[in-house]
Amino acid sequence: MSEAVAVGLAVEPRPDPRKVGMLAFLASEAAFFSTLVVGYVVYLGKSITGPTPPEVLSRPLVVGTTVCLLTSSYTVHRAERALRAGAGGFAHWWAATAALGVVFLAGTAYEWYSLIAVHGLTLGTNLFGTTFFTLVGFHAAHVTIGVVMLLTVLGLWRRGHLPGREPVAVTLTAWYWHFVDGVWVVVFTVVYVVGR
Amino acid sequence: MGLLLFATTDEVVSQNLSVFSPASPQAESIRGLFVLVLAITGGIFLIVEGVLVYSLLRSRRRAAAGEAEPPQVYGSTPIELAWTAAPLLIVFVLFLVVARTEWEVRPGPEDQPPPGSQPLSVTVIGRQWWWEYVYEKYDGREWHVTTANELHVPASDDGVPRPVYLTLKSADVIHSFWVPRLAGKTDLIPGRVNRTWFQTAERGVFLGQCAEFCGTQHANMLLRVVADEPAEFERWLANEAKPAVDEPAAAAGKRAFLAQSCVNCHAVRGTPARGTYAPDLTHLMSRKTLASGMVANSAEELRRWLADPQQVKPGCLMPSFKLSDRDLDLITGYLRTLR
Amino acid sequence: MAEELHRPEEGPNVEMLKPTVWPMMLGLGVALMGAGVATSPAFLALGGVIFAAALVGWVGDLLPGRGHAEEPMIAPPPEPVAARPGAVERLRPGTPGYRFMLPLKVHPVSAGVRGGLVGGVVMPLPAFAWALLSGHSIWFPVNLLAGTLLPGVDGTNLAELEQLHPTLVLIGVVIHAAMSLVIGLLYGVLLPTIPQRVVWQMACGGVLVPLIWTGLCYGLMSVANPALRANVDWPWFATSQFVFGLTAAAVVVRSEKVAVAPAGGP
Amino acid sequence: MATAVPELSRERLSLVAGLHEWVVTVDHKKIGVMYVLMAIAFLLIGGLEAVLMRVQLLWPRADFLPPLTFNQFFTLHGTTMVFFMGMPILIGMANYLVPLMIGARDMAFPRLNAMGFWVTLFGGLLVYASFFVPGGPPAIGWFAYAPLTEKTFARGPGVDCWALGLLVSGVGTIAAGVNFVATIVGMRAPGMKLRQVPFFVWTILGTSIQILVAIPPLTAALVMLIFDRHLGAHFFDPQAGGSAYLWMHLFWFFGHPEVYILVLPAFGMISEVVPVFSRKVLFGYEFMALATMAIVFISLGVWAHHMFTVGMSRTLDMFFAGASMLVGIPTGIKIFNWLATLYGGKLVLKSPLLFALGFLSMFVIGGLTGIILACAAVNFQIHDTYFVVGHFHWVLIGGTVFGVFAGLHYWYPKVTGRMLSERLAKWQFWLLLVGFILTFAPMHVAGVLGMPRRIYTYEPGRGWDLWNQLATVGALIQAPSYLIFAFNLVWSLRHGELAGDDPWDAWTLEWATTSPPPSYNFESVPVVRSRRPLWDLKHPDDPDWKYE
Ligand code: HEA
Ligand code: HEA
Ligand code: HEC
Ligand code: CUA
Ligand SMILES: [Cu+2]
Repeated sequence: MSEAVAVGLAVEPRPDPRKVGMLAFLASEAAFFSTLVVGYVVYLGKSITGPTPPEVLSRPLVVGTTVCLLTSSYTVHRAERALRAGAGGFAHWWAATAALGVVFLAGTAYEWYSLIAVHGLTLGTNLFGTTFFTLVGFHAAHVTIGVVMLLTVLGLWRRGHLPGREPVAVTLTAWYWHFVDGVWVVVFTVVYVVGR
Repeated sequence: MGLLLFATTDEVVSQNLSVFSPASPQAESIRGLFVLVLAITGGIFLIVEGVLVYSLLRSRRRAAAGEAEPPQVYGSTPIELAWTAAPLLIVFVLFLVVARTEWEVRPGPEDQPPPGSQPLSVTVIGRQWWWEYVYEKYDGREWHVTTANELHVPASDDGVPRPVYLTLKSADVIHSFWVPRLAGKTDLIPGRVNRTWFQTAERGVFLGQCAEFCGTQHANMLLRVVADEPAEFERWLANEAKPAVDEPAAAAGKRAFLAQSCVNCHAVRGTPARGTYAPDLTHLMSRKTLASGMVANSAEELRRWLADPQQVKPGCLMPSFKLSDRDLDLITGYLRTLR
Repeated sequence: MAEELHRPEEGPNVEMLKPTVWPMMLGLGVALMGAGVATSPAFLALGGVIFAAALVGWVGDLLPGRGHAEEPMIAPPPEPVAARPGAVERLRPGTPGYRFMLPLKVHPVSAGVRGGLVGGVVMPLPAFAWALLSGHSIWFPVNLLAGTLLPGVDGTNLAELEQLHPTLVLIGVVIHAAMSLVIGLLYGVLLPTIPQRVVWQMACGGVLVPLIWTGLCYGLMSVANPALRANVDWPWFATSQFVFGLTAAAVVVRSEKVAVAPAGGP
Repeated sequence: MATAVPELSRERLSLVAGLHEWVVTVDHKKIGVMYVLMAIAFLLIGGLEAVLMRVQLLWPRADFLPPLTFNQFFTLHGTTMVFFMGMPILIGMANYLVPLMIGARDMAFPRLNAMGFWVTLFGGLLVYASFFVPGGPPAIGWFAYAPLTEKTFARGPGVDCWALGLLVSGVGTIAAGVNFVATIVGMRAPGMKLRQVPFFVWTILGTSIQILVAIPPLTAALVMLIFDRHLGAHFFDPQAGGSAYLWMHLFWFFGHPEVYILVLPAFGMISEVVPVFSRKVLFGYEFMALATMAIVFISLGVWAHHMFTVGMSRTLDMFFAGASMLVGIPTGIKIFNWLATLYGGKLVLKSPLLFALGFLSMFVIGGLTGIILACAAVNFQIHDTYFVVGHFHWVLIGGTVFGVFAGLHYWYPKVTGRMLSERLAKWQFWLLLVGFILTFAPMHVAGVLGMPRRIYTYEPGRGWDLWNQLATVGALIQAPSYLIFAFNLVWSLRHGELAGDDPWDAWTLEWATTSPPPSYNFESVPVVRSRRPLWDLKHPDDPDWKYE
């Protein structure tokens, strides 16, 4: 091995540990959600009593909230781009993302309200209730955490605590948000498309 | 008279539960495989420990040889390949033999009893901490007889195999049916039906016990399989199918029994006692043991059991009723008539 | 050189994280919430409050300039490590043990594979010869081999075993091919470690190994393959093994050797 | 070689200030030490439970422990040893060593690291808090098969303490996994390529990957259990169509990788000790790394070998049997490479090597009994017998514990600046080896003679008595060994020989700083050009980097 290569190695760039850490964390999250999805799938159609998914799940509402969530992936991407370009508009796109997240949560809340109050479906009703509320509930909890993270980052940025054009906090929060969106695509497919 | 009968037929129970003394074809197959894999792993063991000891001895000799560090060997691709390929070959052969044995000992969903055989089908229901047996079918005849804790099966003769097919279910938690000399274990899982089978030409009592932790008294969920002469087995089965004997001499005892809460849990066919939660007592006296093999079925032990089951089998699901001495005597007397 | 140490533009101070109590508090909050689920809601509430407070505190630590502190270097810099020049033996041709650990030239792996394949092709010939001479069909030995995997291939249905059963043949061929290949590979790797005399290599590969193998089979066959055990004719069986061993060894020994780059550099 | 022991002497000045310093620390070395001390405490507790169980099994129909207590003890013993002794001691040592070995100042996320330790500790305390709830600790076995864990069969909050304790500490374990991956990938010293990290670091990378993949399913399963118990869900409730199977699959999907989480770091420690004490470079580094990754991935697909008797299809049985046997191959590669490293070396028979030799000779046996168990048909007989108990103690003690002791004896001088007493170490080693063999070898025999595990008592006359008595005597021989070790740790802190920075003449970066290292580890970050940077320093005329 030549001297020059050795010197070259000394300055060899390493991946940012914070980003690697986030990816590792998201991998573990993926394993967690996979387990819940597996639980949902193996119990599909195994409920002894009603109601069944086709009887109570309303697609139009969920398609609406899904569109919100998918759009929010786009807005968060725009926010990052705006920041990187040094142009204005970061705060707007970022806030829009959080807002879309809140709309999604509101949609979920409404859906749950009608499931519980109208159809009488709870965690204890049957296996469908058990698996549905667990899976969708954990996803909603993650969206909630995501919204809090978005708002925290926004607050810190406003006060100038996140200088630069690509603060890691912004990048990581965006990654997390995309991940939560990705999980929803799977949940949506399994619960509202395949499972119905 | 009944008592006398039991005293005379009391056979010596072999306490052997070793997987190396098989009494059925499948236990035999498994023993063969066990020996093979022991031989293979034993060989590997000797090689590895041999090399280890040899390296130690060699280095002892070398240690004296000067200050210099020993040769720094980084590795060798061919050698790595060799010690990857050799174990691969061993695993390959082992895999083939294991697969064959698996198919020999495990019943497939479509397996049929061999032609010319007299198969017995029994449903086994595991319960905390005893066994319920429902005799379904023997040699083509339907029975539907419920009994508990001692499984009687007919022994096979030359020419007439009498395979025993067990349908395994659980009423509460997971248990596992294991009589080592007859077959490997299979679990009884709530919400699921498993199957296993065995057959044996050896007469006698085969012991085993529940092999999946199932709660406080898992240790005392013992198993007894009695392989009888076919004729004797038929006699036993016919007796089990009858309702309980009604001995006039024990009428007072019977009344005392029926007056207690026993009837909520236990059944004595032919009486108002129809509980299904606990062992069927219709022919209690046809069993050699009480409480799933824990204690001998004698008058004293029975009385001790009724006086306080928690003393005999702590944690078991039969509460103690604080019966009066009189009731104890009466009920014991009655149960002793249930041949 | 390796002993050059990389010094980023740092003074005598290092910037280190400040100690902080929030990670412990966060853990405490989580654990108390857990205890709350198990026992009483009071713990749940207490844990929640601690958790929230710790979270806020932690985020505060993350702000620029809050969580770090300059720490003076107190300890003496690491001692330079004593060098002991000249006390190394390197592995070079001629070093004792060298030959065994690192053959300088080896038969290429492909030679072993080829040896295994050729050996695998000629090996059945004695088996077929035995089958025909003893009045069996040529499918008999193949079916027997398949008995390693398939249950029910045993002495009770000998007539069956004379016939052509495509599944049995397939299984027999796969078993035979896999074993020939791996053993050939082993020959390719191991024969060069035997002192460089062709006679020795042939003796090992062509005689010793087949003998050991036959012995092993003799010992274990009753379990490994009862069908084969019941019907096998040992002299013929051994002949097959010798044929395989000699052929495979010959193919390997005759192949061109290639120099190997020892793992770990020149 | 001047050695400073500043932290330890300052600590004596004021207990409160000292304690406070440990509570608020984010230094990976202090956190590592706390992990290890906590693990040793749990080792003694778990060991005590084991000894009490052994006394109960000394005679058939003995009356020493009531059935419920016995069942609680093996549940706690298994849980403690796996979750609060095994994992923490390994994570703790990795915490201390990985940054030093790769020339970093700390872990990637020091605060997360501290949090990981604290939740592990609190999780353990939560499990033990079950002693104070109605009904006492859980009696469900460490793998807690449903539906025995449902409210119907386990009414008291003991099971909740257990489940939540594991859940909470699992969060810490995942945090540690994230942290190691980020540190190893992103924070190596300038020049240090991934194929140049000390081998221990490779095994920690493998372990972390397994943690990230395997612990979350356990977390999910525990959440399901808690939902069942508290919110009326039906995941594991057969009455409502739920399945006892789901728990088994989820648990073992975690549980099998878990056993490799427990042994891979020990492999790593052996891979550090054996070369240094044979005075040779590790044989076949690349193949060892490949084998490690092969183990990581193959062992994600073998979990149902714990479930051969539940009535899976024959094809599935064979799939899992085959996959399990396959794991033996990369494991064998490692064994052979260690042997090749020893072979032709100049062995320095100090305590670390002694324990490493114990590991090498014993782990193989446990691995081979694993292969026996993996033969599905044989498993029908010996599943859930003492043969299994023999197998897993053989790998867990012969593997993990011996490996950890090799490591602790090797690195103690680095951590404290003083050497452990060799004399005590030798006593510890021989008592452990003899006691260990005497405890667990007879269990294999008892298992083959038909003795199931998890029974608080057994019938006389079955030929099990002798084997149980031998095992109990063995446990009583082991016990002083652990106590001697604990004593040695404390005694040598003050009376041990001064160690200097590099007492073993070793080659990896942790030995290039003082013992104990300053909080920032290295004054300046070293440049690395080979797997053995200190070899390069010590042998300027014949450095490694020319060869790699
Ligand atoms: C450190 C932990 C550890 C390790 C490393 C292992 C390693 C292995 N284990 Fe073990 N195991 C446990 C811990 C561990 N196990 C525990 C805790 C349980 C019980 C859980 C419970 O029920 O409570 C268990 C249970 C268990 C079972 C279930 C038993 C039952 O309940 O019925 C099985 C079955 O297949 C098994 C198999 C294996 C195999 C095949 C390996 C292999 O990885 C072994 C590989 C090593 C070798 C094979 C030796 C070296 C190799 C060579 C010298 C090369 C040549 C070898 C061949 C060609 C074969 N283990
Ligand atoms: C790394 C893991 C590990 C370790 C190190 C051990 C160590 C030991 N184990 Fe453990 N064991 C398991 C993991 C481990 N075990 C697991 C996972 C199970 C399965 C549980 C289940 O079925 O659910 C199990 C089950 C198990 C059983 C089976 C119980 C049953 O099925 O009924 C037995 C029985 O003998 C046993 C014995 C022992 C013994 C004698 C030791 C000895 O090596 C212990 C030696 C240590 C000491 C003796 C400590 C010394 C100190 C003192 C004695 C003094 C203490 C003082 C103070 C606390 C102040 N263990
Ligand atoms: C709450 C239900 C319950 C009641 C009430 C009850 N038992 Fe039981 N009984 C059981 C259970 C459960 C067992 C099995 C215990 C075991 O082996 O673990 C049992 C076992 C027995 C056995 C042993 C059976 C055998 O095959 O070994 C006898 C005899 C018996 N009970 C008699 C009685 C009598 C007499 C009464 C009334 C005084 C009574 N039981 C009331 C639940 C009950
Ligand atoms: Cu039933 Cu154990
Ligand atoms: Cu496993």
